[in-house]
Amino acid sequence: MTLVAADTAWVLISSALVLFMLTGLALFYGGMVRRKNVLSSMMHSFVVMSIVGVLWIIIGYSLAFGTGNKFIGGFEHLFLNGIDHNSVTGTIPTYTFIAFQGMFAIITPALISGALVGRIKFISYILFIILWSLIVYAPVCHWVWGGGFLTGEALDFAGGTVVHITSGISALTMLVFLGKRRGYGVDVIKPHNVTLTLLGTGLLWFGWFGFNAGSALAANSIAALAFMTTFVAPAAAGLSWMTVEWINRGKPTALGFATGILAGLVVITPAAGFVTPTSAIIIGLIAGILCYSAVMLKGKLGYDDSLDVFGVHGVGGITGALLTGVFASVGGTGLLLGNPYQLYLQFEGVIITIIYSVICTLVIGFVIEKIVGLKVSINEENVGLDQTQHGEKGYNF
Amino acid sequence: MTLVAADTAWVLISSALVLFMLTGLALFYGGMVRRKNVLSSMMHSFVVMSIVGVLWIIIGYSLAFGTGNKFIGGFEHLFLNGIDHNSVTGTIPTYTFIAFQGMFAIITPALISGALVGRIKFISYILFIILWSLIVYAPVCHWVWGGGFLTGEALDFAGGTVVHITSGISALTMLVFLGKRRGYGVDVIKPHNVTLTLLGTGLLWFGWFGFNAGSALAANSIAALAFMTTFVAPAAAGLSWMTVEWINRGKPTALGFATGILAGLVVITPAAGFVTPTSAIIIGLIAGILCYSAVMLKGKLGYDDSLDVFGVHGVGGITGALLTGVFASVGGTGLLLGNPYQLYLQFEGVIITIIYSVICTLVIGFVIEKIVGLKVSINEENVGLDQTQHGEKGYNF
Amino acid sequence: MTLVAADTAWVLISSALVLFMLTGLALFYGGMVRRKNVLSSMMHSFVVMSIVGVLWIIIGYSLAFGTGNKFIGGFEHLFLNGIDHNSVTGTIPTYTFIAFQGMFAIITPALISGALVGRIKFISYILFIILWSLIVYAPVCHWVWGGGFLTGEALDFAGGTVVHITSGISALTMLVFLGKRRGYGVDVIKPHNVTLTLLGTGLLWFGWFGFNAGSALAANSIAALAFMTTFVAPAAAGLSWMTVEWINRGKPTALGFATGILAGLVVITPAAGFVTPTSAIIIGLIAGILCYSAVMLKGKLGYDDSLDVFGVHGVGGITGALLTGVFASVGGTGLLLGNPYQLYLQFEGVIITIIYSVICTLVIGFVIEKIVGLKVSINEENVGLDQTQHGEKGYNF
Amino acid sequence: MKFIIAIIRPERLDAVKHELQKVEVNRLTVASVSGYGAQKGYLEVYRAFKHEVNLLEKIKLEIAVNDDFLQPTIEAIQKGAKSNEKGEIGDGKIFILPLEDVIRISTGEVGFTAI
Amino acid sequence: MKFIIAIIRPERLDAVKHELQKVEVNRLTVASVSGYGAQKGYLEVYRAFKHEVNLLEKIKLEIAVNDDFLQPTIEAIQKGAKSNEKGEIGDGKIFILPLEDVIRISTGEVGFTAI
Amino acid sequence: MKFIIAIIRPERLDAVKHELQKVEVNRLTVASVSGYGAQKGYLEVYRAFKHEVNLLEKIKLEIAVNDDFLQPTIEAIQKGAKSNEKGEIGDGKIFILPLEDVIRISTGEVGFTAI
Ligand SMILES: Nc1ncnc2c1ncn2[C@@H]1O[C@H](COP(=O)(O)OP(=O)(O)O)[C@@H](O)[C@H]1O
Ligand SMILES: Nc1ncnc2c1ncn2[C@@H]1O[C@H](COP(=O)(O)OP(=O)(O)O)[C@@H](O)[C@H]1O
Ligand SMILES: Nc1ncnc2c1ncn2[C@@H]1O[C@H](COP(=O)(O)OP(=O)(O)O)[C@@H](O)[C@H]1O
Repeated sequence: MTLVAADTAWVLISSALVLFMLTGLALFYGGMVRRKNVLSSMMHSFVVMSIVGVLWIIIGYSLAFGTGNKFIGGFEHLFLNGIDHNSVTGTIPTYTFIAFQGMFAIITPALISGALVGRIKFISYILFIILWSLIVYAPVCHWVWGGGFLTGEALDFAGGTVVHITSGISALTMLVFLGKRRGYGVDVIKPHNVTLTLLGTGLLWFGWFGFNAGSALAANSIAALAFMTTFVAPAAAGLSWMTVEWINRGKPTALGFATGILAGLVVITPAAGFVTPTSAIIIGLIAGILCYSAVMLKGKLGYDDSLDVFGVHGVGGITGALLTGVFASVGGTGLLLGNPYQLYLQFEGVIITIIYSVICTLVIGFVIEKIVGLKVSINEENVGLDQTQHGEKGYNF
Repeated sequence: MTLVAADTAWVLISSALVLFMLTGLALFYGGMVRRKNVLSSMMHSFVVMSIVGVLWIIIGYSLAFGTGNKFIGGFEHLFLNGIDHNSVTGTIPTYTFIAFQGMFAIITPALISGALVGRIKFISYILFIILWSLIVYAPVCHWVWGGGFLTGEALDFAGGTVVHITSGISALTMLVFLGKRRGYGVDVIKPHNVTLTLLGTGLLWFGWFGFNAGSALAANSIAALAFMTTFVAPAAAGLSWMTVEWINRGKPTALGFATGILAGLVVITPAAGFVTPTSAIIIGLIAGILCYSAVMLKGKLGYDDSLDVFGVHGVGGITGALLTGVFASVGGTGLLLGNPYQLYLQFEGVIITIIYSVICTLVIGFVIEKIVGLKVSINEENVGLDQTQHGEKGYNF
Repeated sequence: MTLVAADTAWVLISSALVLFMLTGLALFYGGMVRRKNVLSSMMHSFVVMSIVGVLWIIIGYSLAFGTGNKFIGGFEHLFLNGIDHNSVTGTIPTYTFIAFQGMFAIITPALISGALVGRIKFISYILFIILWSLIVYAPVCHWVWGGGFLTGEALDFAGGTVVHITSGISALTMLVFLGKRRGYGVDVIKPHNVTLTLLGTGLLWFGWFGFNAGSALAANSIAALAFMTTFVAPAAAGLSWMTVEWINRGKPTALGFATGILAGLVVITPAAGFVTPTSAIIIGLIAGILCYSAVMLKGKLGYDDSLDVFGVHGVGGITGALLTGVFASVGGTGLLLGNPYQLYLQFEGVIITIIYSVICTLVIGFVIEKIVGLKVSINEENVGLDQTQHGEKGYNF
Repeated sequence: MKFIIAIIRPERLDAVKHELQKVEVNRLTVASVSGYGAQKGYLEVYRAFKHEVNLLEKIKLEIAVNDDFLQPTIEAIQKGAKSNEKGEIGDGKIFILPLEDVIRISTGEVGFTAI
Repeated sequence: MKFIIAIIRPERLDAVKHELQKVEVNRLTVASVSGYGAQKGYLEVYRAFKHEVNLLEKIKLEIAVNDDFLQPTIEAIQKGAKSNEKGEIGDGKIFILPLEDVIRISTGEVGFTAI
Repeated sequence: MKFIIAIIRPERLDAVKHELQKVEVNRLTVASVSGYGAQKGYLEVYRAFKHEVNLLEKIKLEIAVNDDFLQPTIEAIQKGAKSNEKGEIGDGKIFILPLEDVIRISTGEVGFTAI
């Protein structure tokens, strides 16, 4: 096919927007941790841009989008071999497709970091994202988008399964190794700067338009639809989270509202180009309530998913994948239009992804634990990771 | 008409930029309040995204852009009834037009919050923006852009009247109910973090390119013109504000400079696609001086328009609307090109909007005051709205 | 030629992105200074938007892109004389070309401010950027891009020479007049808020996509290439900086990593549309190490280039210009493809620019020193520039 | 010599400084603190965690004075720190500690001329 | 009357407040400080500069008490501030200073009823 | 035992710590404060409001010492805190308060071994 300039412009800016989400994530997470861990937490998002960025060019793209087999791509595009600036994918330059997809490969492991903050060694974190990108992300991406066995079966517009379920589930799995932060449940660990988290939320939403509407890979009516649903679903989810929190806890918090927005962004991701705006509002309202409940449950069960990666990305991703099978009406047909089979396919995709993510993450965690260890010492945890892992402090006189 | 991909791409990204302005506004305002009110102030901008976002789909769009009569649209597009992802408006998907316009409906009430910070109850604020959106914004939007009685008469490129005059005047009107913050005029209420305000200014300017140049609804030469004027007018206004402040108060402050930039953004909004870059510089220079004077006047008159919504948006919006009638030379003819009638039309639009905004806001304020009350207690004001309205603090150890 | 809507959309959004970099720069620099100088430092970036923005319309554009001679443009476009919104340059509106180029003219002097923070008078800074824009930036821009004697000779895709070498060298030169900050070398002057610097880094990278990929002036395959290299080179540079720092100093710091990212952005600027992604990774790796070494050298030599403008922009710009001559393979042929002459041309461009920048900056510095003086008093330096130059504080109770 | 520590409301700082200036006490040190006392606190909610806090933002003043300045200083603080004529809960407290010596770093002066 | 200054770990603040409430000490002032002591510090690196720091984040409590409250208050702080049964380096210190007088700003009360 | 409170310039903190280490005083608490004294202040302008402030950023050190360490500690602070040989206005002050007791939380030690 030939290059369409308008589509190129749209996917270029969308790619930039998705990379910008990493900064948003750094702030979103960074604001929620304590002062002594703020740089460590932000670095978890920043360093992924470097490491997975380079890795994607070297091998990641080839594994995810190379021809390969049903399970994984091949090695034909190592170092982007066989591609130059004149190559075209769909109506856009292949380089632009690679860049856009690369941003997705970057943000996914970074999401996991929210469960690890405050206690993982920096070197172990780096090892983790390298292994996880290659062993979990690249295959699942290949299954769903790269010609693998889920391609054309499970609907996943912009990564509900590929991005959010994998990361949410893996985050939870890593707690097997990392346990709780010191003082968790005894002391109240409060966010050190909620304004950072709010700013991060704004950046994430802004970037998410590129994430979802960019996934149309063209400046067309599907992009317009995905944009619209990415606008209204988080709005609705923020509203429903705020409402249940207000009723249930007595106050509508800013942190809760921001989390609701995020839950809405997550839930609409798989559905963005498949459902109407009104369905998106309903999906958003549901997500706000479900993710809220999941986060509250954590309080009861007492595991330390520090920044609620599972509660938001895991639960939100699963909810979104399933509701896509319910509400799909554009470019796909869901349960409500009389196609229960789609819901089955969604369910299948979710289950397989969950099982695969759990197993691989357990293996990865185990290996890193053996080689360099995962958790910092109690003393380092007390002092904070900024000083002990990075030799600096976030704030100075 | 048929969809043009390039125009779609441009309005999509412009829509995202306008929504991003809410984050900018949250920072701009949030930095200027005291620490104890920072989340409350930021939430004023954030919560509007949810509430008016959902409301716009349910009914707002229909009221503003439905056929209806000269005064208000109808109910034919409730829940976007009759529109799907293949609908086209001009050269872009109707969904994109709706999203873009929805962002304007969101930011307008949020602007008002700057006058209410530090003393309005959160529940009352929510009621206020719901009522105000439906009673003030939707009709005025219909008059000017939706086929109402000012459409094609008063020139308003991107919302000088619809956005800035309505919000600036309504902000001032609300002071009838809210009075002053405790300690106003006695204690000096200083901005708690000017770096947030500067960052907010940067975000607002960035987003404003979408606001103004996006209002061309196409990636054409008018968008290019509007972009250019949105670049130079704020530059000029920042300069003139800084200069008069330097002369008048002895120092060129960062806060003043940022406010000048904002005044320039406001003033060029109605004129953006109608005037040359050189005219834009002149308009900007004038705005910097006029808004500066308006803000200084507040200091003399002693009303507590906390973050100068009237001084900047009210005065800037009126100045812009009138100067558009003076300088218009592209797609319209102003006074300087020998058409005093345009200035008359502008004047008429301004007056009608002011009167309408004042009356409706008085009614809305009165109703809310009766139902739930507007102002928090003195004790809650002392403690701060973050703790009393949201149950959290912006900054923790 | 006729206007292409997609190219227009792309260059419009790119222009907005470049202006947004100023906010990023303000944060990047502002986070690194001490609390008492944060607003002063941020204002250094913000005020340039106003001053050079207006100046560019009045005369800058004409000097840089007017016909003129080999050395400098003429006066035919004063106040954009002869251009209206229907004028076209390439495939985009001339206004858009002017705006895009104007953003480059703005950011370049702002970069220099990193060497001047904490001790330059605000009035002198303003004089400096006015003179420097006209005397250094406009001519060099004309040489390389405006039809001057380097046009079509030295390859400079997006401003390695025009932007980074001029600013990096001039920064170093200004130290002749400004010397060290009080206490430099005795006290450790630590960044007051590294989170601001990280946020700034994110903004800069985001904006840089507009800077580099926008420089294709069209939404085409070269833009796609430039986007890709702007993605991977900083990723690689962050990685190599982090690695050498980790080995050499024992810790991988967030500040170091951010600086590495920036070095990668700088180095790829001249090369962005001329080299393959794999070359970009190599170039990035080299830049991280070289700029790291340059910054370490400062610690040894003891001059006070406060925020390492020379170490990053000077050294990075020179490295990038030369490596472009080595790796160029698209739209140009470098050493590796058997064309040593290109490397010679690059070298020539670098040398001429360095000499010219040093001489002019010395003259400018000398003149300002004579007229109003450059440095604040010791007492003002102690108290901080926020209070003494701007009459305000960044943070209040 | 006495070392006075006063906890006041942030919004009264300027008024207190004003009153102090009137009695020619123009040296002091100010810090941002949180306080906890008779004034009622609030409930905070952070996602899964809900807890009672009563830490409110306050300003701490520290003023070293010679004995003859003690009474005027205390009265000035009281005057400036009161929210209104009758005073409100949360207006704060003044603590008076003994001070044995003072040294002015720049000149090396000690004792009551150094204050 | 005594003026107690305690330096504790930030993460123990809530536990200390809890213990204090049990002994009915419900007035105190809290500040964010940095500390330096037996607890080992770390190396900091900022671009060209590398230097040893040992300033760690701590919380400072200030509590004015009447003499009969002194002992219970100290015990409560100790109980709440200990990282674990045996205590760890860095758990902090308690300083006891003499307090000559207290004044409650709102009411003008002085002395031990004002505490 | 004495409780030393010193107000110094932020930029002198490292020098002071250095000097203290030389005399083997390696325990202290640091806080960020604002000060007001002989050093001239500045005018602040926030939109419609203009007002004279003279609050400048300072660092407050608190050091508890046994009596025999008092003199060396004071001298070390003075040495480190001076902007230059002759000293400048704004270099700060040192206040010496009586200290009745110290308790080390981790071990329960009291008195002069606990310092
Ligand atoms: N005994 C005390 N010890 C330490 N700080 C105290 C004490 N009593 C009061 N404070 C401080 O003074 C502030 C105001 O006291 P509070 O009891 O709230 O009101 P009031 O001024 O009416 O006594 C508190 O927030 C706290 O910081
Ligand atoms: N002599 C002292 N003077 C002032 N502050 C001290 C003193 N000794 C300890 N501190 C404060 O107490 C904190 C904890 O003390 P440290 O020696 O680290 O552990 P420990 O609690 O085991 O004694 C220090 O960080 C410091 O803030
Ligand atoms: N009497 C005092 N009480 C409390 N703090 C004081 C007193 N005198 C000075 N300070 C503190 O010391 C700082 C430095 O004092 P200053 O008078 O400015 O300079 P100098 O060091 O020359 O005396 C002040 O900013 C203030 O924080």
